[in-house]
Amino acid sequence: MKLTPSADAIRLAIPALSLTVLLAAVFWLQPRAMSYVGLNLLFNLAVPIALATIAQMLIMSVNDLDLAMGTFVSFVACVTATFLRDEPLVGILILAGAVAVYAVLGVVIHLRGLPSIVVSLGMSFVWAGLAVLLLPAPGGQAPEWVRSLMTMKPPVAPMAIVACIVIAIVAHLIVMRSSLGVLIRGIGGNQRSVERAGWSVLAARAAAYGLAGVFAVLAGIALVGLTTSADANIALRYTLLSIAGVILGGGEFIGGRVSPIGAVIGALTLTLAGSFLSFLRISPDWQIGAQGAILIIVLALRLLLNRLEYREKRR
Amino acid sequence: MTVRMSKAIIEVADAKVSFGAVRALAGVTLAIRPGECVGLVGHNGAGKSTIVSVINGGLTPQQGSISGDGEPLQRYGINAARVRGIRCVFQELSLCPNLTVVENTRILHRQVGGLGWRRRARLVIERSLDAVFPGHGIESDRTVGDLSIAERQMVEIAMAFSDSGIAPRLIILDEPTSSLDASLTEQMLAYVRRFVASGGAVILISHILHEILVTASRIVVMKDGRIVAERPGDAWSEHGLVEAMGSVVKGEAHRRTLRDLAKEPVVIAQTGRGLPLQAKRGEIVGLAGLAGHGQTRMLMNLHAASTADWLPRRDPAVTFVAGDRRLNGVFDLWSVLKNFSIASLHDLALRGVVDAEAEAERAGEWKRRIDIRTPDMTNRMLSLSGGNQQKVLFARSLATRAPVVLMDDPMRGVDVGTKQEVYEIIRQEAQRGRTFVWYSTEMEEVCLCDRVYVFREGEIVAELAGDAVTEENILAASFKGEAAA
Amino acid sequence: MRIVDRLSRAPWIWSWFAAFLVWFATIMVTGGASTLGLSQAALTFAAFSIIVGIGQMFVITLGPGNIDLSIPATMTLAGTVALKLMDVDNAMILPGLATAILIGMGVGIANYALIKALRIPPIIATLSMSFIIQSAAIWTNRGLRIKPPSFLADFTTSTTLGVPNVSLVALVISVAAWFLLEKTVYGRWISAIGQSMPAARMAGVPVDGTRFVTYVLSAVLASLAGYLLACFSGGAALNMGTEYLLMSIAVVVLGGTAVAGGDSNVPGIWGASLFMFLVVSMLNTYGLGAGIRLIMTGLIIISVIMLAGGRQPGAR
Amino acid sequence: DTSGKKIALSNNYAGNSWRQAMLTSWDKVTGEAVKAGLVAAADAFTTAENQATEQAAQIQNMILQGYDAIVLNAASPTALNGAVKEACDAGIIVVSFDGVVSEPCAWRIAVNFKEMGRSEVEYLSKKLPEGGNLLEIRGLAGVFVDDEISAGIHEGVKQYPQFKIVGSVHGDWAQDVAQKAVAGILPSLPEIVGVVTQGGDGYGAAQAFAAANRPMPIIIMGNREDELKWWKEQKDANGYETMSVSIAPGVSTLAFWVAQQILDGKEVKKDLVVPFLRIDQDNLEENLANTQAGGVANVEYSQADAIKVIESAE
Ligand SMILES: Nc1ncnc2c1ncn2[C@@H]1O[C@H](COP(=O)(O)OP(=O)(O)OP(=O)(O)O)[C@@H](O)[C@H]1O
Ligand SMILES: Nc1ncnc2c1ncn2[C@@H]1O[C@H](COP(=O)(O)OP(=O)(O)OP(=O)(O)O)[C@@H](O)[C@H]1O
Ligand SMILES: [Mg+2]
Ligand SMILES: [Mg+2]
Repeated sequence: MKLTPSADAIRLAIPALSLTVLLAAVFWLQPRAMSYVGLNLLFNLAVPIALATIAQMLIMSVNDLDLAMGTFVSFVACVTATFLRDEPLVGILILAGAVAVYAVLGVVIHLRGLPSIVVSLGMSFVWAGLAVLLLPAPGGQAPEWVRSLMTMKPPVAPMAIVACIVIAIVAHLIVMRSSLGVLIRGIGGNQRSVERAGWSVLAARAAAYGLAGVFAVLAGIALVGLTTSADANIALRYTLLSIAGVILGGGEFIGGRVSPIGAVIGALTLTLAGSFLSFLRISPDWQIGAQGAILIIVLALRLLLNRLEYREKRR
Repeated sequence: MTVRMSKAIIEVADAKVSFGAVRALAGVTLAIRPGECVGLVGHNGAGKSTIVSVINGGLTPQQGSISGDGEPLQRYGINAARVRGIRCVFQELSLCPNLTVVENTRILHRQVGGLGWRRRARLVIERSLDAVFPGHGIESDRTVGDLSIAERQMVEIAMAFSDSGIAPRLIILDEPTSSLDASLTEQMLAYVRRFVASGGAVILISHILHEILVTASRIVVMKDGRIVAERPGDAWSEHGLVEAMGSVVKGEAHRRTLRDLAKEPVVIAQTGRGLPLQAKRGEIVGLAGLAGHGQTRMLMNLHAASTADWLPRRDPAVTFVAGDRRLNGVFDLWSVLKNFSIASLHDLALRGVVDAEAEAERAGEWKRRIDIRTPDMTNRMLSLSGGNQQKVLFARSLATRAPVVLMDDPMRGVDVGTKQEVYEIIRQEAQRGRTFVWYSTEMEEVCLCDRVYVFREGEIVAELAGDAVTEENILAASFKGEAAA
Repeated sequence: MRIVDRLSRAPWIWSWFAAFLVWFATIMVTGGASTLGLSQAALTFAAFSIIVGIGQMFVITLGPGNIDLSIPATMTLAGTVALKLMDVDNAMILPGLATAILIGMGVGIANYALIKALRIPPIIATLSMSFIIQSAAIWTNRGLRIKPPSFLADFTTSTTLGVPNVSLVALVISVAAWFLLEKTVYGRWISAIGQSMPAARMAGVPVDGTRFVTYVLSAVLASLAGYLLACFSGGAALNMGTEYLLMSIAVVVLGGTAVAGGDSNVPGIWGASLFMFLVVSMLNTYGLGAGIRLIMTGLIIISVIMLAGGRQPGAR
Repeated sequence: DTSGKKIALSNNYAGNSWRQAMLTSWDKVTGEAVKAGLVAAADAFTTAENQATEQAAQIQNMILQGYDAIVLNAASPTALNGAVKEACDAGIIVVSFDGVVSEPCAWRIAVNFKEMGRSEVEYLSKKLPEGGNLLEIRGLAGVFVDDEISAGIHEGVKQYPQFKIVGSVHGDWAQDVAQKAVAGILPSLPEIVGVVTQGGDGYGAAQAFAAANRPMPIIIMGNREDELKWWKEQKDANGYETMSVSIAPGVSTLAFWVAQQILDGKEVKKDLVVPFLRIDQDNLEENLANTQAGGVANVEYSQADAIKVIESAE
């Protein structure tokens, strides 16, 4: 038997390689980053992004798309900085309710055959409205335990790295190894066949959405742990960041082809790309454009490696 | 063999199903007993797939009753059917392409859950694959999407016969062999016979009557939503079946007219690894060999080489008849009419504006010519039976002015009568100077070609012409790759 | 009866229905006194969403994953550069327009180059592109607001027979788009590609050419909208396209175009655009705070899609 | 001596003329300072989108890059506190302006936005003693500055109860958004005597009033050149009177000098206040002449100005 890497392994190798290249470039530009503190500074804001990316990936694995991810994480951040700190019980109830709303959205989208894009677009207004009601002006404060969790200093590797590894492993176990994960991805691949095998696609979709809700809630909490306070617009970017993260990590929009480890790597890559740019010191006029350019370059790298994979497949 | 008079595994009495104005089943009564293999034949749209859906619980008939093991079943559905050991292989693939073989097993066998399910699922599917297709060479942790269409079909068949706690009792095979080559078909049919001998039951649907005749213990003929004949297997002949189905048998079907094409110009050619391929004006060139050995890719390459992806071409050089119609044939949202006309819009349009009248007229012509069974060409494409969808794809290609027609196993699921008509059309068109490059998994069709290229492992290994085009030669070439040319 | 039945199945009817309801609820506040003013305002502002919405609709029709996120940045760049070029000079109107359209074409070409040559998913390709365009807009004149030529300013802000001129422009574009989609070979092609790209390719559709033209079309419509909007609001601003990102998507899908591609709908965009403007006006009129207003907007959007959704697409 | 020190500007948004003017002023003033050898570097950084998370990452990167001081226009007064604290802990001077941060270790150069809002109503009460209906145009919901100015306006209305706010819309500090929102609500509003704004939206409101053929109320302007020009035109045509108020974009240069002074070892109080820049009927022409076409009325600060501000705070 020939030892050829599986398609999944190559799918992972691509984002991993782009991350490594970028990291090498950053270390070269800024050797100071090559330390415990440096790595933490580089990566700690990637933790909430990674969680949001996993949430988006769950939704994408059932062929849907969540355009409300950013506003939802903002909403969670507002809840965390207010209720979860002052009245933990109410806070927990609200967050549980929010997760339930996600599951219900899955049900509604499935039952009525609605396009998830529009429903989540509508929900993005709703979450934004709730967030503005909670915090008309920025404020609130992170609960002590969240703050200390996010600023913990574990031995060997900084918290940011440890957290990302934990997230990747947990998500991998749920999505790639468990029966529920198989079912969810199965819906993305061929919903009719899952139905024919006698599963309740409704329940599975609700589960996928509910799980996504859980990860998104964790993202909001982690974010507040880092920023110490919240505002209604704090995470708007997460919608596009999370989608980009999934794609960078080798996921696809339809067909249930996703990779949780890849998604976490994608989130790290996106965060690192931003740092790389500020180390380059581009003129302020073009700093925004450079962010676009770097996305393009990283994805072009993906193409290059995809070519290799294709050649591999053709034997 | 006598049919034991044990209780029927499943019995459908007087089932009636209509889809809007279309009456798919007009009162069908069918009982399947353990230890028998029921062959189900009929023209495209006869209602075979529909009765199958009724039996496997996917469709509730508007009228009629269902009973199992002698008891009437009130709330019958997919899960009830699976619990009774009823399994189905659908013609269009119903695995999840993004999952591995093992994961697909997990989905299809609900009871394989719990810790360590991967190991158990692997055992289940590998055991079954080894039993049905010995020497299959399919690794069970490969992603299904990476398998060839034949391998996928094999997995699907093995999946239906696999046992993970609830033993399979009745397996429904709706055109299981359409993507399998002769040797794999033989392996499968042999397994079906063993399965039946050990007390299982099978419903076998196929348009390849030979398969039915050698396997079925009882053959049921359907026509227009009714059962029109039902006799033990050995009481039928191929001729009798065709007659019962209502198709006119054409005597000349299998003869190839020898023509002298030496002076005709070469219209399409492709070189790659292996022997070069070329086809002359008016020639019917066959691509043969075991399924999944690069024939489809060759057709795709030929197509890609002569079509422009950027600029529209007024005079198309090639046209393509898809075999995998779900993937690259049918436009789901559209009517039959639009599905038909998409490839010839240039002829039907003036300055880029489509002439609706001309379009409808052209479609009506072809509806008559190859008998597309639908009351109205503006009906949705998906309301057609599988075989009729395939006919529309045929009409789409033949209606263009392209001098070369590439066909990717286009007769999948087309009934005998229609096949003969299509063969005739192909012959006529070839006479008029059209070139056909025809990949087929059916030996009978390969033998209709003027010249045949045999494929093995992605390259052409042999070229057979004229009287050398025989089943033995092709098989020999596809296995050894060194047959006499 | 037949007509009612057919209407209730038309995918665009729901957005119109919703727009009408909201319009009615708003004018009721003043007992009907605001009818003309509100209607004119709605037509005016809906026009811009309609123009960008049509471009977005063509792209979305191309199938899942196809979306143009560079619309806002394109609007900004086209508006900025065109106004800078015209520099309040009425004689420069046509060169300005031509420049805006050229910019649109350039953006469209660049978008499709990324999608095709680098195989970047459209959503990311157009997003990356939009950052670059935004930078270009900043770089060209650093956000200075230059006034439009007086003729253009008058044209975009005035009405003809009581109908705002910009909405007449949108009407012309809509009719053309409808004709393209329903009557021409190109319309068939994009619908075919949206349903199945491999099937379209095998049926001889020039897939790349069609997709390319579609992305260019979307960008050109965006630049045209940017040009008009800059003239209408008295100068281009760096953030003037921002709200058209979600808006362009919302009006397309609310209007009954299938998100999965292959099935598009021009009349629905009108209904949805009017609706999106009127909802905000209604909630403003009722004096609700920002939070409540956002929540209501979201819930109304979801209700509309719930009413309209769940239908089987009819044979087309 | 600060000649070896490096200062960075962390800016959260570049998408409007005010921010562009701010960056231009920074460039001009710090460029000269670097040339004169007063500081080693003064680099400006801008995030792609107006997001606290992105800016927090940017600040963390600046820590890694080894800047001695960070001048900060923050996306959120509180959400950057984590990053700012990390910077302080690394021994970096953080000076925030315009969008200030609440982290105690940072310096704040604040504008009294509340007072700015209140003064708008006060001005109206002088011009329109008998009062009337007001339309309020707010900024971006959920943002600190929006909340502050609006609170000030409402305070003002409480102080002068002859005024009543009959409508409130969000214009997101953008002319076209404001124009759209006003056009939508205007038909249903009674007669309006004054429009209170937050800057960047006055011209859009005027356009909407003109389009609806409504009598032109007193619209408080926000120092944008197009607003001033329109005001001038109206003033010449029919004696239109109003006032214009906003924070000067050049305050970034003040923050720069303050940071430089702190690095130099000066004792500086944590909270400094700058006055907002107000334009009135009589100094309109003068200000208009000094404002770049399409830009914002501006004041740039020198080192001496900064020292004056620092000293007056003591
Ligand atoms: N969902 C449906 N909607 C409308 N008509 C349908 C539908 N399903 C089946 N039909 C119609 O019912 C009839 C029987 O179809 P069925 O699929 O059972 O035929 P079949 O015998 O399997 O034909 P084939 O050999 O082509 O597969 C056909 O006329 C078909 O057009
Ligand atoms: N999405 C759908 N909507 C409506 N009807 C459908 C749909 N999919 C399939 N059908 C109907 O279900 C029946 C089964 O179709 P299918 O393509 O599976 O035929 P088959 O008999 O299994 O294969 P073949 O026709 O190739 O012999 C057809 O009659 C088809 O019209
Ligand atoms: Mg069938
Ligand atoms: Mg069939």
